[in-house]
Amino acid sequence: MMEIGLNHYLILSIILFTIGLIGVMRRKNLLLLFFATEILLNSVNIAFAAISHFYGDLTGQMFAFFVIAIAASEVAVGLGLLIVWHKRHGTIDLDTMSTMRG
Amino acid sequence: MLDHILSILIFFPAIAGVFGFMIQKESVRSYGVAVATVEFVLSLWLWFAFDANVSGMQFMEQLPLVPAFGINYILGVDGISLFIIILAAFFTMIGIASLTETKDVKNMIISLLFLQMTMVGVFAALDAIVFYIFWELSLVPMLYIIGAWGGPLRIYASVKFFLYTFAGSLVMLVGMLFMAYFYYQATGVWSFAILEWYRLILPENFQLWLFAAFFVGFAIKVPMFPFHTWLPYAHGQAPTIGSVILAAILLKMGTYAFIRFSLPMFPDASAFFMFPIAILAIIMIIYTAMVAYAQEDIKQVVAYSSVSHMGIIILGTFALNVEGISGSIFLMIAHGVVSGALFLLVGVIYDRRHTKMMNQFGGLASVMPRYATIFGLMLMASVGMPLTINFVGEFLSLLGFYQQSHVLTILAGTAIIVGAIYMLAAYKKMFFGTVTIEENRNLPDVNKRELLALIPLSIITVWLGVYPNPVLAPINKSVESIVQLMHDKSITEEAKSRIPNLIQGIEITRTSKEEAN
Amino acid sequence: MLAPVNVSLESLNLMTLAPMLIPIIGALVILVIDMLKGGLDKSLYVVLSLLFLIMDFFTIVDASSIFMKDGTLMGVFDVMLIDGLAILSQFIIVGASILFIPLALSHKRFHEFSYPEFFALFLFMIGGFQFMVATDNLILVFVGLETSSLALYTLIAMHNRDKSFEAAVKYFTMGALAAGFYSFGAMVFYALTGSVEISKIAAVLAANAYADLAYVLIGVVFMLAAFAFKLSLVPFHTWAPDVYEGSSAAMAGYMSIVPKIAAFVVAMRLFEFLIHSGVVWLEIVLYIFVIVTMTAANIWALVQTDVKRMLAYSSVSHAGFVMAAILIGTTQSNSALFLYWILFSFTNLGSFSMLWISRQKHLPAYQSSDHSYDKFAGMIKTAPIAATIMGLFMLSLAGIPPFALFWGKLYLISSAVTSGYTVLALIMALNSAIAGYYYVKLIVYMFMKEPIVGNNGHMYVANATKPLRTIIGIAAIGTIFAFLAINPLLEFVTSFVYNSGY
Amino acid sequence: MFEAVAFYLFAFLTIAMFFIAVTTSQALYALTALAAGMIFISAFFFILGADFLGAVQIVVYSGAVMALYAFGMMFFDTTREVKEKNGNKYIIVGLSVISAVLVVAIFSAPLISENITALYPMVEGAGNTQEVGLVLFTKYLVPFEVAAVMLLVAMIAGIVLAGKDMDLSLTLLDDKEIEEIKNKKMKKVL
Amino acid sequence: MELYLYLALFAPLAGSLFAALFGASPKIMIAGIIPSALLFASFVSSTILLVYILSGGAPVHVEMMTWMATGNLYIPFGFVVDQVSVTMMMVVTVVSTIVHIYSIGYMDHDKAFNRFFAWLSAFVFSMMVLVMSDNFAGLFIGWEGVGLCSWALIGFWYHKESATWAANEAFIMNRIADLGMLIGIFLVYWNTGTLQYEQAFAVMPALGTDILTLMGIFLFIGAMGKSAQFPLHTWLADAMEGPTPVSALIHAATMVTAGVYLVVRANPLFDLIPHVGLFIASLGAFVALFAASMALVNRDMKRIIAYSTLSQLGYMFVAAGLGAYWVALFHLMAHAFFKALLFLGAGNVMHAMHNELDPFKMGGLKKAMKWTFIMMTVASVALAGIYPLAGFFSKDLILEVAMIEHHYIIYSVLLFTAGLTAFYSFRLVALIFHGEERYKLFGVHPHEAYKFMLIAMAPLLILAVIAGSFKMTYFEMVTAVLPATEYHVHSAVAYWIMTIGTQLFVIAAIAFAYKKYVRSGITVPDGTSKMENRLCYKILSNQYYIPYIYEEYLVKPYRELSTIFWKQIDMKVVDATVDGIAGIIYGTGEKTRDMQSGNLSTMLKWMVAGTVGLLSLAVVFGLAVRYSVEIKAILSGLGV
Repeated sequence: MMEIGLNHYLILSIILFTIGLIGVMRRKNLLLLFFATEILLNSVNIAFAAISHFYGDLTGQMFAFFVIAIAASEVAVGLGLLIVWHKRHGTIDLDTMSTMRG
Repeated sequence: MLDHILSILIFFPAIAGVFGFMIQKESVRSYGVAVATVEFVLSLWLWFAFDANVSGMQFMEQLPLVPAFGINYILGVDGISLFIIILAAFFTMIGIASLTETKDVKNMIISLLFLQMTMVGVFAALDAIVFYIFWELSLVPMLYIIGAWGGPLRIYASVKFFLYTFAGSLVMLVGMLFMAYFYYQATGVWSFAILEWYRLILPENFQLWLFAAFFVGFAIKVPMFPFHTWLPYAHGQAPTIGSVILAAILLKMGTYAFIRFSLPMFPDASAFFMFPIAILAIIMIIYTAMVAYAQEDIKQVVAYSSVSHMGIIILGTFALNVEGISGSIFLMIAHGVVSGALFLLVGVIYDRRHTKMMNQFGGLASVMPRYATIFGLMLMASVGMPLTINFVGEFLSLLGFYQQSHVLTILAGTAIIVGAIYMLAAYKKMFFGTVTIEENRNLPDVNKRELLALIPLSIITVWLGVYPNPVLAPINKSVESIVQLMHDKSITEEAKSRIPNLIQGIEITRTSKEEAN
Repeated sequence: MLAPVNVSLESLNLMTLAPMLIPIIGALVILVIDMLKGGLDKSLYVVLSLLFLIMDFFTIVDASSIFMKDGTLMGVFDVMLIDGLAILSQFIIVGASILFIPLALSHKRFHEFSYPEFFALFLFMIGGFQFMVATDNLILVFVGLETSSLALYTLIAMHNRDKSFEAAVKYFTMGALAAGFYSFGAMVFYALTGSVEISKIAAVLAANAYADLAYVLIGVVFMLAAFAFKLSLVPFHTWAPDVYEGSSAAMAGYMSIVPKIAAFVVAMRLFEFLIHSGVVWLEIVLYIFVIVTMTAANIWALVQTDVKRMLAYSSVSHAGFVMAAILIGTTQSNSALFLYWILFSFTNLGSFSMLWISRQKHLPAYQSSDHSYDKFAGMIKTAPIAATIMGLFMLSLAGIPPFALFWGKLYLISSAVTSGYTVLALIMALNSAIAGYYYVKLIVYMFMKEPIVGNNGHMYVANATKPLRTIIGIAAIGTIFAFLAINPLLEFVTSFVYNSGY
Repeated sequence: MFEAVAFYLFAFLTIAMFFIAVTTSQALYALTALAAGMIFISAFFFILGADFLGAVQIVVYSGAVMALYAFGMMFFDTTREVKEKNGNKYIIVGLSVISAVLVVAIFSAPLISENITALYPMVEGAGNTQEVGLVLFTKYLVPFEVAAVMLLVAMIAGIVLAGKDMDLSLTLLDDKEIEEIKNKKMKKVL
Repeated sequence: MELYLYLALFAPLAGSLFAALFGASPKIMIAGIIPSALLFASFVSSTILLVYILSGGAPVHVEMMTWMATGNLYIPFGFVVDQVSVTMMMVVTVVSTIVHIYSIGYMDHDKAFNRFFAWLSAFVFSMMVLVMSDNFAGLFIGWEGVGLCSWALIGFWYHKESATWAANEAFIMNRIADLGMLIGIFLVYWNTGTLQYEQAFAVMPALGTDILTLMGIFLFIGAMGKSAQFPLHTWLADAMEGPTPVSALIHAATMVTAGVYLVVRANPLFDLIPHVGLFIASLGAFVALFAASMALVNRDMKRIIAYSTLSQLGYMFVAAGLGAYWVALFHLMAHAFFKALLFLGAGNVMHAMHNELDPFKMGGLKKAMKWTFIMMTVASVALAGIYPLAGFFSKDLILEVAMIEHHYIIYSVLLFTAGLTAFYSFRLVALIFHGEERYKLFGVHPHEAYKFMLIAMAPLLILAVIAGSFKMTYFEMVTAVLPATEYHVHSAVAYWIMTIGTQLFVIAAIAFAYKKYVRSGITVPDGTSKMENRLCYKILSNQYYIPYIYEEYLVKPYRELSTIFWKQIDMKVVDATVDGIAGIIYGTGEKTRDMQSGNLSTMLKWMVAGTVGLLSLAVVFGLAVRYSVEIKAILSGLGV
């Protein structure tokens, strides 16, 4: 219990990932929804770092590094999209976003 | 020239069709007639050049298409396919010549020319994939013809026709792929060549499955009970020309395919499934004849009668002996001529009255005597009057099947009774009695253009009824080789006993195999 | 202390980077040109992009000749992997892009093409896809994937109307979730094997004899989810119809081809070894995916009222169909995948281009959406050639021989048959039949209905220009005369796939 | 022991923060909680010896991403309470719980991994940043460059999408209207 | 001789085609004359052939060309003129020539004069094919051909519903029998390998009795249809809707005897299966009585004669069934003459009475139509079998055959029938020609037929009188090919008793008929008289309710069943299944398309749900693999 092993980190990562999933599913505000996707990526980063640590291998850290870069890029594009949408509709609630269906 | 006559026959109409886009709308009909006539003459030339003493394939052509996968463009005709090709050319010709449609006639004629390509292609193809290509492709112009020029339910009918047959043939395609795979396993080479497939002897259970797969495709096309319900719609809604070609040629693809594929490739399965199929065929014959009797629309009567006759063709095919198979092939041609003519005749009256309901007529015999006479002739051909073309086929088919089963033949033989019932009833309703509806009183009799189509058909009907030999002899020759091949290939006792051994046939088979190589 | 690193330039095989660098350089060039002198016409950028893409294409040709000589090539610290799959997929990616880019020269003006950035992003995207397929390193796959995806989201949004934003946002958000899945899956594989290179993962797993099967499965689940999203397998497909509807028809056609082939290649690399190692679970799951995707998408496509949406569902269905190749996992099936996709690109690009040239800016009253079926009623009367070509594409999509897609279907079903997937082959065949309905539905509208009054047929080609017509012509010729090309294609594809060890 | 305490502490904190981030109805809270969570995550990186990663985490997330989000929030005016209509909560809860339980159930078993050789082993005596740098500029040079391209793409995307040119959609306008607008603009410039 | 054969065969065809040329044009005399002339040529040729055969010439056998040849099957158009067929040819050509000439007058006012001759000559051609063919297939051609012509001629006045109905009935009923015939032909082919009479009959003795019996039965079923034997008899009476010359030619003299001809032709077969022969004879006897009984009360002149034909056909079958083929053939010939005469006479009467058929509405016509009266009376006498007219020789011979073959029941039935025959024949004659002139009530002015019509009928009159005298010549001729059994009652006394007894019985019947119907006060029955309300009268006048039964229990159910098949089964089961499958697929799409709600949140949920689904599958599978040993143990414990 006190000996923190890889599994601890993995489980933590899963818990955070699940929280992210919950956020993705329940958030209707797109901005807040994007928060949740950040959580997803971050949770995985913890696991990568942990695995990297326990294997003594740098690849995990590399992966995490790239994940951070990707997350950052996504934020930029996502916010860009939100700004356009918000300019048009004055809202970023995704329930307003269902003109296409069926 | 003769080396490539089949390719010319196939692609000439298609190329002409492409060029047809450039023709002025008013002259396009003449163009169509000219093209179709040339095609017909070419097909006659094919007949002329055809050596009736050879049982194997003639005018073979071979070009690699996808050699890596064993698909080659192989063509050839034997006695079985020759006459259906000629019939296809003939019907396209008279179909276009007697076309009364005026709406978008250009599109119609171009479609017909494309349709002709696919029809000739199906019967000339000796590679399963090439066969399949034309088989599927034939659906498209027909879909258009029914859907664009048909009756009020035309879209439903055309889509139903298309999807039903399409679904069936996809199952068949899976069967073909299996067959090619088995061939690959046996020889290490991919091949879709039918003549190569003939040489493959498959274990019985494989045969059964493959037979079933092919059967789905063919049975829907024929159409066999209970897959027949697309047909009345297609016929009922199609314009005259569509019905004519559908009945005369397209339906024959299914029965032809049975003879080209199912029988020689799966002799044991054919023997195994003979009785179930015969029973289906008998249901087709009797049941659809009764349904035809109940119809109120003359075109539906003819449509259902087609199904009924196709039942006899199937029965003859599964007689598995020379008499039956020859008879069924002959009946294909016969039914093509007769049902084609009947649909043309229905078209004649439809053009005048714009209705096909029999209760709208009555007493037409006095108003349109020539029409009534030709109709009567075709009616008698349809019910199998001796010395008409149909009789030869029906007689031989039933005669052939009698060897396999007495009781079933008796049941199937009721075709001549039930067939007479609905046909005579329909004729009576339309032509006999007194004219009761005022519009009918001054209907013009058949005109020259219509006669142009109907008289040749009448002549063929009688000529081949009296003297079927020019057609029957080459058919017979080819069928003998197929039956012998089936006998040699069969592995079960059942099949060996069902399929006769023709002593003189061995030599023929050998030569045909050599030619295939 | 760290030892200095000695790297010889030859061992890096920098040639392997050439195909990807060309579009990226092209994009930079475009950006620079725009910076130096703004307000240039889109045609300049189109031609520039085209030039770079053609250059790219020839580089790939070059790479392919090297591959044929030397076999698989690794480069730049073994991150780059130029094998047959990479080359084939790049051919498709770049080839389809070459066919796509002239579609920007539409007659009407659309928002995105007024941006030089559009073309830059487009080329970046292609570079991203090329990186994605030309590596077996999950990191590079991820980065390439995201590069291209982010560019793609932007390209969609740049169409600049409500639906396209909606589409982009939906695509983006789901893509972000999928990225999460992807990274999670990669994490699990890394945890299991300590590597993010597919070949090493495979080697380690095999060496362990799949002792931690449950873990492997978790990794596979997340990877599968990520790729199912990209490949639009049901139920991860929900973005597809909306995104296709929201983006311009040209872009939709592009999306139905290029991103998917990239994803297919990665999926092939990732799942093929698992299937061959006898992970029955994956086989079962893929089987379910294939069948559900094919069937459900087909069924939904039946009930659509908009042609583009119908084509979207049909693309989903085609993806499911092709997924079967990965399930089967033989050389034949993998070759069939490429063959299918090459033929599919011609046909699908053609049909979407047909929608593109009929794009209106203002919808008449009877039209509920951009490309509702009603719009095409009676097209044969008002625009016969366009109708015929559109009909051809529909027939090809339905798998009517001898048009292009038939051969793909034939070969793919044959590969199922050959590997003993009889039931699958039958289901594939029957699905083709169901699919026949909605393709024929469009033909019915075009050929058998009367045109709506006031429709003079101009609208079907209102957006057409010479380049667009040329592209459609190429697609049509490719569709009709595919049968002439099947044999060389098949031999080419098979040798590449076979020599890559798939 | 220290590691364990730190792990549990930060684990609790991150979970709590992220939980707040996904559940609170105050957008500001969510943002703050997210930012806090990100920083707490960097703590794990430090614990695990990934100093470079930790630093990047703080810089990128807390510095860049959060700043962006904060900016966005102001723009979107979501500082107020966010009203979200949620349909069936059971689906969400159910799905999350099932997935968590399933994965946890599997991962709670020890991960037995053999045959693992560290490809890029941490080198004794070198700082984490050095190691990372070495690997990043050899093995992961290409991904690194591609990531650069990706960031460029994201930048262009952001600029284009948020730019003024998007306000007027050429897609929705007829050619005539476009010409008119152009002419107007020209006049203004002149 | 082949030339004459072809001439005899094809002259009628030429005539038919000639007349058909004018089929749609208004009446043209030449369309009647040319066919008649050609038929006469045919008759002459037949006569030449007859003379040739009589003079001991070998049967003429020609093979014109191949018809069908496939597999082992080889069917030529082969024709043979032997003693049997030449007899038939004579009968056919004589009667048909006369009927043709007669028809020129009878159809004088008909608009479709030309069409009539086309069909009539076509019929003769078919009949010639039937009798001259040298194989079963050729016989079948003629068989169907006469059926077709019969259909066209019965329904000649197609505007009449009853005529077309009768035509169709005749055709369909014949078709039922033709199926039997066809099966018989198949049996012959598959067992003997050929359809040529000679070869087939040569092989038959080697075959098993079962097969032969089947062959015989099926061929006879064919004969039953054409010869209208019970239960396929109803069409014949209805066929009287056709013009009277047609009735004379087809439904009295020639076509209906085709069945008898078939049995005679197939005598080598039927000789091998005497039990079938006995059945044929019994059925024949039954039909003889059955038909005669219906003729007793009928009130339609032509139907009475039709029933009498039916009855006489029964006689012929008795003879044929009992192996007395030449007797059957002889009666066939004699019957053809007097029955045709009777019909033509009836035609004259109808003409005179403006198509009135009810003899009760006539009476006393002998003044107005002297020649017709004479002819019909002679024909009736011949029919009744009074010495020395034709009927006596042929019909009494059949009675003798029955006697000699020891089939006493048949004999007595036939004898009784002979009495009935005499009665109804003379009931008819009496009602038409004697008694009060009831027709005056209806304002009819009868007149005698054209003279040339009467002259044309004269040969028949003569033949009806003298045909009996050909008996020995005939016997010598036909026994060259038929079994030459002479039928003589062994003791002369018995012979005389029989003959005279029969004669007396018949004369008594005639007398009774005259007594009953040659009297004043006969009124047109209106359904009120006591006799008409008797049960047996009702049964007889309703033809034993057989047409009613057919209508109610065959025709109507068939029609209803057809409708059910169409509307209930074809539309609602078979087609509905197909549409149902399509509908289910489409409906599933309609119902499930809401999955695509367009809401991003839902989409995300679907993604998560998909992943969770995969995960659960993975866990289940992972557990299953891990605990596979235990699971197997549990499963085997459960007995799975």
